[in-house]
Amino acid sequence: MSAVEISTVFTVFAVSLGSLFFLAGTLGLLRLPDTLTRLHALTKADNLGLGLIVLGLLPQVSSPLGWIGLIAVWLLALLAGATVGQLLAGALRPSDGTPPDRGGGSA
Amino acid sequence: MTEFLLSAAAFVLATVALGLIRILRGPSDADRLLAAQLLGTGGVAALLLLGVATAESAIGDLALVLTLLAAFASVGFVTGTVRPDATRSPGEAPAARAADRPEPAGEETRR
Amino acid sequence: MSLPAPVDLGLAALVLGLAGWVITTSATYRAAEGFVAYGLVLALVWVRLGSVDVALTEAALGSGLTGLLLLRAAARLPADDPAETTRPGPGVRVVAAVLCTAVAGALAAVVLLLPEPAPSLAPAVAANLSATGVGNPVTGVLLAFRAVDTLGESIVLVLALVGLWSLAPDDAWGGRPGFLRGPAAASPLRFLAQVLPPFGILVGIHLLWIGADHPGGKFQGATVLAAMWVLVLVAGLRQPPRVTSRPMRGLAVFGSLVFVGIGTAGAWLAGAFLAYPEGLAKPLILSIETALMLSVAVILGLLLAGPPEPDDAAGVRS
Amino acid sequence: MSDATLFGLCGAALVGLGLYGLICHPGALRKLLAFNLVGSGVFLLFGAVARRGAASGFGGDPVPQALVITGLVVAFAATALAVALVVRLAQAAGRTDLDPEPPARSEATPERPS
Repeated sequence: MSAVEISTVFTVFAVSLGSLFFLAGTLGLLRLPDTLTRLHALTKADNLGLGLIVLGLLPQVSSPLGWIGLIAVWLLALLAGATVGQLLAGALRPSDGTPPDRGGGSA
Repeated sequence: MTEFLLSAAAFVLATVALGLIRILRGPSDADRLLAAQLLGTGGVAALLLLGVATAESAIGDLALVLTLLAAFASVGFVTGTVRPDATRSPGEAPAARAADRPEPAGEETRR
Repeated sequence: MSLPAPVDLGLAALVLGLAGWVITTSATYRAAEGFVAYGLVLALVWVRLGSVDVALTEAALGSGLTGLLLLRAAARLPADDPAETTRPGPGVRVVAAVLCTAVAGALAAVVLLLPEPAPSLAPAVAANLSATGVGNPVTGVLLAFRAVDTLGESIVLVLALVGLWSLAPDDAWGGRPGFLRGPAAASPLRFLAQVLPPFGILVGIHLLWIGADHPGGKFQGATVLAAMWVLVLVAGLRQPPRVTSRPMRGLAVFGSLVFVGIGTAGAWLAGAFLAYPEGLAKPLILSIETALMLSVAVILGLLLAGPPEPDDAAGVRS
Repeated sequence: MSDATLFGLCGAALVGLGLYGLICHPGALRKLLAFNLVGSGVFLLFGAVARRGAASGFGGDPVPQALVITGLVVAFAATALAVALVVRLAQAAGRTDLDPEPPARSEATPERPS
């Protein structure tokens, strides 16, 4: 197999796997029973899904600037995703374990 | 390859769009926000795929901006309400704030 | 370069579905959450319409900053607001629905009956773009061909800030903007506000720099910069400046002043207000863009920070 | 149907939906959200016109695109000003509907717990 073929196979594999993680995350978001577990499924899925897609795209980009951009997107997404996960989990942790309703008015 | 990347972008987009059902069902506002968060990450992934497939670097920049600002809705959510029981993590009492940032009361204000 | 058409259909359905949610849901807070997702999808729609410049603006402003603004505003509303539950009677709703359908139908007819071939100024822009020295046609339009619009816009932003500040009660004047101050932020948020801004500033400058030749520009860059500032303020790492602070006010009007100055010099050197002397167009455009980016970033941040509040109220308010 | 026509029709529908919300919601913040929907619908109409005007190697007519960017920034400034007005109204009156008759709870203190 030539280098081009190997990189193609790698891209197809990693991008497909990443897409599947997005599917898993969505299913988790829809099917899991409470907000904290849904948060768990979501953060795992989108970090891994985006990471695998970025990994798969790297061989398809030729410029170093393109690599930096792709990796920066992933690192920033990791940072933001982890922080938001912490923040939401913190906001969701009242004493009785029920998610607070912020809707105001008719809930 | 281009075809594959484009269909992967469409697949990811369709998947996270499905997650928006959470916006309809709730039950809590945090759940709705999670759906929006997933839409943001999925949108970034789809844009990266689209950007590489079309070799347009500007779409990568758009993905970067979306990533930078994706957290803002959640930040607005977490900081928006005063619910001492819910919004603050343990160990950070309301009094901590006054200690953190002493307010120079009345100085230079009334004119 | 197009995805299969189903993607467009899906995006259109998503936009309409989310808009329907924003209109029909019962609680204001939920409508605001829907609006965040709506802004995200709209940014993707603009990519599909071939306009990455607009998509960048929509992603940063329409979804990011507006989302923060609306969610925090919705959380500040009184919980027992009668406006939250009262609705007009069925008669009014039916009449409104008929009326709005008629308006939408008329607009749809206009869309379907748009002239063929479509009128376009793109050839005129392409023919004259080289005179400006910039390669991004949208930047060329914003800063050369329709520069007067952009100048007006920068002044509108200053006026909006003046309007916002004038909402403060008398005893609050001279205080610090109050919307973004709140209880002590959780430590993950403070961490984010320490780590993210350096990257954000880099991206903002990058957007300004490439805006000359590729999608991007001062508004997009300024929005990212403003977002980073807002993050620092929300996390409580810094206090917003007092509204009486002269350096800050100076920075807010700096861009407009530079723009007017260069425009007036154009009347003298190049024969018309806002005309650029030959050969100097690109450096002048870049100077205006840089000055405007700083001012727009400051103004956007201050608009989000809200009117001033008396010092003693801080810490009690959300 | 081209993508320009599709999203143009989408913009027309958004204007209609937003107008409906503007009429049928008494709350000022809801009206503001609805008004933003009208605004984005109008911008999409511009986007359709810009897309149809693609020529000379550009993906769309840059003039309407530049107008939309200007419009988005001005719309944000107007929204921020309006939000501040709504918050001020809520502080002063304890309610956000625009009913002209004096609200029953006009003595509500501006310092509310949430």
